[in-house]
Order: sequence, then C-alpha cells, then structure tokens
Amino acid sequence: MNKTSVTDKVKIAQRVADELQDGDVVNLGVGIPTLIPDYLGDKSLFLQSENGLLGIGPTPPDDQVDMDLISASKKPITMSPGASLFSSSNSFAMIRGGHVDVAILGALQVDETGEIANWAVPGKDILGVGGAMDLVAGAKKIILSMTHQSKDKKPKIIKKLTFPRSGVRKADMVVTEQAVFKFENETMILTEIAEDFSIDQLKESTEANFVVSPELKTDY
Amino acid sequence: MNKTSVTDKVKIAQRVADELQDGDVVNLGVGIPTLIPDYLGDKSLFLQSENGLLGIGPTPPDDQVDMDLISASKKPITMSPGASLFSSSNSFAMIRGGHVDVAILGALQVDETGEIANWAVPGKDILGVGGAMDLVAGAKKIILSMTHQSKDKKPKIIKKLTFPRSGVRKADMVVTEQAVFKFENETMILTEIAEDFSIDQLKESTEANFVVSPELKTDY
Amino acid sequence: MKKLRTAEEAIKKIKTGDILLVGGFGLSGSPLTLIDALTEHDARELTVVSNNLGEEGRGLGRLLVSQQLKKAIGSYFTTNRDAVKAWAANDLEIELIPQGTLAESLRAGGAGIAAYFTRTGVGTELVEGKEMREFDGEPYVLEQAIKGEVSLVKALKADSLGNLYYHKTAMNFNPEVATAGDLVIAEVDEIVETGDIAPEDIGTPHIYVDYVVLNDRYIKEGGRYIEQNVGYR
Amino acid sequence: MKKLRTAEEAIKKIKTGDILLVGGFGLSGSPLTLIDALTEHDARELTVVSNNLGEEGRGLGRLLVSQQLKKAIGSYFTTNRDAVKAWAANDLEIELIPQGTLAESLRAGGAGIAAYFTRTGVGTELVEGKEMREFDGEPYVLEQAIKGEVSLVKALKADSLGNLYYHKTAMNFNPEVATAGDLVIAEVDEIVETGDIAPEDIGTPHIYVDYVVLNDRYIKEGGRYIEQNVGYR
Repeated sequence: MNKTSVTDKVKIAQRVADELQDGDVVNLGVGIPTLIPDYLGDKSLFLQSENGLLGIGPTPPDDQVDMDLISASKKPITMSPGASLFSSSNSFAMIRGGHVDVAILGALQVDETGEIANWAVPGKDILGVGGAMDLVAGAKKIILSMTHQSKDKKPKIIKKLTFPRSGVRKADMVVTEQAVFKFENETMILTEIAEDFSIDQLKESTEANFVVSPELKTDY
Repeated sequence: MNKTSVTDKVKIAQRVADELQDGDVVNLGVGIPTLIPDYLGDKSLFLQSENGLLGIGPTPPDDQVDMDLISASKKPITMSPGASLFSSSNSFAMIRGGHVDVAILGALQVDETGEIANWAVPGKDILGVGGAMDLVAGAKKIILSMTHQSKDKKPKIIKKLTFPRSGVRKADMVVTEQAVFKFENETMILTEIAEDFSIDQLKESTEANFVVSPELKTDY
Repeated sequence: MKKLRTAEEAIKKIKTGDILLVGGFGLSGSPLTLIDALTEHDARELTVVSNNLGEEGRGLGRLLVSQQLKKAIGSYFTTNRDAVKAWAANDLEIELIPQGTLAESLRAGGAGIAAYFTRTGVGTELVEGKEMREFDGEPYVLEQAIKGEVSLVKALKADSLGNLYYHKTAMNFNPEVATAGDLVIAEVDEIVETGDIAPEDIGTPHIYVDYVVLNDRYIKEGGRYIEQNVGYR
Repeated sequence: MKKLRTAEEAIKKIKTGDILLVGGFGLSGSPLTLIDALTEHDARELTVVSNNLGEEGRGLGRLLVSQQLKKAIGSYFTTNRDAVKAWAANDLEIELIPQGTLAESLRAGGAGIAAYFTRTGVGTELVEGKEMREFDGEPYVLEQAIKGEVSLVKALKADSLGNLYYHKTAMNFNPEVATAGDLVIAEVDEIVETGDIAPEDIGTPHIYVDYVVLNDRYIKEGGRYIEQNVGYR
C-alpha cells in the first residue's frame, strides 16, 4: 500500500473529484490535482488558472496547441464556453478576495491542525513559490491531495511542520491513497480509510494524532 | 474688466488651450475647462474622463446622444478613434499613478504658493468632492482656469487659503481673464497681464504677493 | 438560466441595516429596476455606498423619497437636493470619499486587500484622523477597503452563466462593486447564450454574480432609460 | 507611426543598474525580441522583476547567459537551472515574492498606491521583518509597490497610437508591467490602424506606451514562437 503507483494517484484524484460540487470554482495545483478533470463524470466545474483565465476547457489536440493559451502549469489548454480572460492582478484579486470555492493543492507536509507546507524544503534552494501562498490565503476551501508518505517513506502528515509553512490558513481536508481526513476546530479527523488497511497501520504511516470519526468509512 | 463675461471665459479657455501640447493627455474639470476643446486649432489632445474613458470625441448631435457614454460632467460625448474604456478603479489608477499629463481645474481659491482650494466652501454644506482631490494629487501638471475674483468681487488669488484645501500638491499655473501666473519654488510669478491693465490694478484684484517676470507679456 | 430571478425575489435578500454597494455614475450604469424594487421592499436603515445618490426622485434618489436610507457613502451628493435636505435635517448621514479612493476601496474590498496607502486627500479635511506615512519622501494616507452585504450592479448583457458585459462609460464602478458584496445582484437589459460574449469582453466573470434580473421597467429611448408604463403589472 | 522604434533603438534607453519590469509567464507573453536586443546591448548589473526568468537560454534566461543580471525579483525561478546555478554561485541575487503579491505590487506601482495590506504570505518566511497588522481580527502584511526605470511588455497587436491588444493568457503580467515603468517599450507582432482595436478590447491604453517595437525575430509555428534565421540582419 505504501508504494505510490499510478493507481494511487488516480485513486486520490477520483476521491477529490467526488468532493467537488457541480458549478464549483476550482483552482487545481500541479501534480495529482491535474488528473482530477478526468474523473468528474457529468459534473461541470469552473477551473480557474492563476495566469489569467476562468474556464479551462479540454486539452487541445497537438495540432491546435497555442502557447498563448496555457495553464499555470504551463501546459496548453483550451477555453470552455463562457470563459473569461484577465490580467494577473485581476486573477489574484479573484483568488485572494475569496471568490474561488476550492483550491486543490499538493503538499510536502501537513500538520495535525491542518497547517500546510507546500512550497519549500529546508536545506534546499528556495527559489520558487508561485501562487501557492495566494491560494492558501484566499480559497474558500483547501483540499490537499497528496501521497501519504514521501518517496523515502517519511511521514508527511505530522505533529508539527518541519518544512516552512505556506501561511496561517489551514487545510480543510486531506486526501491520500491511504485515507481521508477532515479538520474541525484544529482537530484532525479520520473519515475514510482504505479497504484492507487497519487504523494501526495508518497510525504507523501517520505521525500526526488523529481522532477516528464515528462514521468512519472503511471501504475507501 | 472685473465683470465675468462670456468673453472672459473664452479668453481663459483660449489661453489655456495655447498652453497644451499636441498629444497631451488631459483631464478637463467642469466649468471653463469644458470650453477648451473649441480652441485647440489643429492640436490633438487625448481627453481623459474619470468615469472610464480615454479619448473623448466631439459632442454628439441630439439624435445620437447615448447616456451610456458621458463625460465626468455627465454630458453626452462620443469616442475618438483609438479611445479605450475602463472601470473607475482603472481610471483613477491612471490619474493617481501620474499618467495624465495635465489636469485643468477650476478653483475657488489659490494661494501665493500654489495651494489649491477647489471643492468646498466653509459654512456651506460639504457634500461633494468628486475626483478633484485625485486629480490634484495625481496629474503631472495642474493648470487652474478661473475667474480672477469671485462673483461678489472678493479676491480668489490670496495670501493664505481660507477655504479647505484640495491636497498638498500645488498648482503649476493659473490663468484668469486678467493675468497668467506661474509658480516656481513656491513663488508666484506674473508672466502675462491683460492689455490696458496695469500692475497696480492687478495688485488690487489680487491679494496674493507675486513677482513680475522680467519677460512679462503685456498684451494678454 | 439558473441565476435568473425577478427583481422582487432578488431584492428580498436585502435586510434592514444592510450595507448596499451600488454601481453607477449618476444615472449612468445605475441598476434602476433593482432600486425601484427595493423601494417596494421593507428593508430600512440602509447604508448605500455609491458615487452619487442619483437625482431627485430618480435612481438611488428614490430611496430618499421612500426614507429607507440611514447613510450614504460616496463622492458627490450635492447635485441631489433631496440628499442635501435630508442631511441638513439630520435624516441622512453622509460620508464623503474622493472618487478615486471610493473606486480603489471597493476594488480592495473584493480583492483581499484590507487597506492601502494613497496620495489622494493628503492634507485635507477628508482624511483627518487617518494614519499618514511617508514613502520616498512623499506623504500618503491609509485608506480602508469597503465591503457590503449586497451589491447591485447594472450591465447591458449577461450570458446564461452570469458573465456580464458593460456598455461604454456605463461600466464605471460596476466591476468593482460586483467584487465587494457578499451577495451580488446584476440587472441587465438582455440575456444572451453562453459564449456570445467574447472572453476578453467579459467585464465581470460569472463567479462574482449570484442573481441576474432582467430590466423590465425601463426602455432606452433617445439614448436615455425611460420608465415604462408599469400598469400591466 | 510616431512611437515605432527598432528593438536596438528602444533598448538603448536601458542603462547599467536599471530596474527592468518584464511581462510574461514563462515564455508566454514574453517580449522575446526586446530581450534578445538587450543581450546585444551593453547595460549590465540589471535587476529584472518578472514572474520567472524564462527557460535555460530562452527568453529572460538569455540575460543569465549574457551575464547582465545582478538580481531577479519574482515568484518562480526553480524551473530555470541556470538561475539556480547562478544563485548558488553568488552570481545572482534572488528575491522571492508570492505571485499574487508580485502582480498587485506592480499594479500598485503604476496606480499611485505606495503599499497595501494583504493576507498572502502571512506567517511565512517570505514576509519576515515586514509590518503586520490585524484587520477585522485577521492578520495582514504590508507589501510595497514595485516600480522600475524601464518596462518591457509583449502584446499581439498595437494600433498606430500605441494601444495594445493582448492575446489570451499571454496577457498575464503585461498590463500591470506597462503601468509601472518610467519608460515603457512594447513588442508586438502586428501594427494595425487606430480604431481597429475595439475600445473594450484595449488591454493597455496608448498613454502608457512610449515605444512600440515590431517582433521581427520570432514567428509563430505550431502555436509556439520560433526564432527565425537571423542571418539576413
């Protein structure tokens, strides 16, 4: 279960997709979040791209790529009907002003109160932050979609951040391949656990303290 | 000479028009400034309207009036070729950010250092300011176009303001029907005086101290 | 269209004591239908943030006639004599803000900016008591963001999603107002298909707009919005 | 057209030690022709304010190769390994700013706003030492406006007056950058007649633009800007 396979990433993306409501305004971070549009069924979201677009459409075929129309991950995109274009300051006014319903972000670490570290690793060069802090500060709801542990099997869901935090605003929900957690009053609550996976196993892969929801689903 | 006739207003407007350069970006206040476009000859200005337009064109004929296209004085206007439309915050970003070359404003009083009072009269209801303070704070050059005295023959060009000032930014030039003054290092300099009008006469109608330019023109 | 409401349905969301943000420059770009519906609604003690209060008995001026206003915040009220009278009689509080500061504070309110330092108004009565600070040797004053419970805006068109297209200088404060209210009601003359407004021409993206109301009380004649005979209602 | 210049003529205005503000998100909406001309010019010790530094040897990345940079201010430099190397070798100073704060500070620089309180970055290393303040119980940090001596922007088209039309998400930071420099140079693919760009589609009004330079080094193929054979020069 601990190995991060393509299947794990898909599982995470699918679970986050289930969380989204028809009509939500969503900003998708890089990595796993970019897989989510494939698992929305007939739900229609409004995808916001911080480089100046509301209404990302499907990825264009190769012969219709225009690099003047890209996502914040610098991938070619299209515009969906009703899309609008605007400058960077207007885009971040939208984000920071609380007009984006959900930001789905990757994270390097999250602590047991929901505090997020998703931009820098100590001891490594800190040369990029992008829009991470703006999204953390501004989105109405923050869902972290991440692998449960790091590549070298270190816990990422921990008691206290050891990596630099991304702001004072905390996550609302964490989705990994092993479990789903929600935060209420700075308490981390396990709401779903992967099938064939025990709470004891989860406690081993999770440094953070969490409480188990009375309505725990065990078939995630 | 003290009576404010239509001729006086035209004279003021003509003199201010002479001061403008081809290609200047200009914001015209209410009153006398609105007469200026008639006296520009073949100079072409870019007129900015603080309610969201750069490029005011000629006044439309009655049958082409659209009250969705008005000046800041709420008069119907047209758009000149190359005009652009924007919202109020972008319009004032343009003004406050120093992108308007000249603001031509009326004034209730100006003091001998160039300090401006153009929005409120003590003892009267203070219920309007409009864009006056933004223009005073932001325009690169401020020309006051005003009658030399008030309707009741009180001096308006005075030693020290008795009306509330419009900001700390000072005027660059004052044009009245009697004279033209420029300000240098907070000193008021008489540069032009009306024909058949003596400096002694001007000192009577002007409370402020001024110095006389060595290149005084006496045929204004 | 999901967001479509009658003026009456939409206006019901306004409660006594609310702060209303209202677009328009005088009567230009003013949500006349929504304002009229508000005069028929029972919300009282309202604070209106708008550049002006319309004219006597027209536009926002009708809220003076209907005595629903507690306070007006804006830049220019002198031209509405009813406003001047109401203020003189202590029936209306007025807070005067330079026009550019009004626009910037509304933008800030919608953009997650709590306050900002501007040059406008420094040294004047209008900023007395406010914090001053020098930057690069120039004095600035700290101005606060403005937000409200409900925003009323006017656009020419909405598409079925609620994207708004503004008409010429009738745009004015409407885009800023549309970002700064908890609930945003847009009055439009026309509803078009999604996709009919080009992505670069959308003045307010649909996510800012909660309800769209069709203007069915005013028609444009001779370039002016004229009140229709409402006898058929 | 009065404002038309060759890239070389326009770029000559840049002096050693200048702060350059440059539009673009990666290579998208980046003034590639102007940047190339700058590498052939003798200005050194430049500070570049831009979201990124292009890619290795492409766009703003060329100013690393030509060693004309003293400092980069922006939000994301990790993807250009040359930038990382230059920084590690102490050949390049880097100041990291959250992307939205970068955009807002450039807007403020052009809008006469000296500083503003934002939520973004509160509690993080990136705002250490900056002034904090609570508004309505929420913590905010004071961020300063950004201005520069010269702005380089890229648009799809200019009209003969210098009004700019931006293309899709290649707009990004360009409108803000165009307001915040003392001298503004715009690179465009095409110059059209005045009046050919609709008043609502003008992304930057002409009064912000000092010089217009026609892109004659890159052509668009397969949706990408490809460097032309410049042998004819």
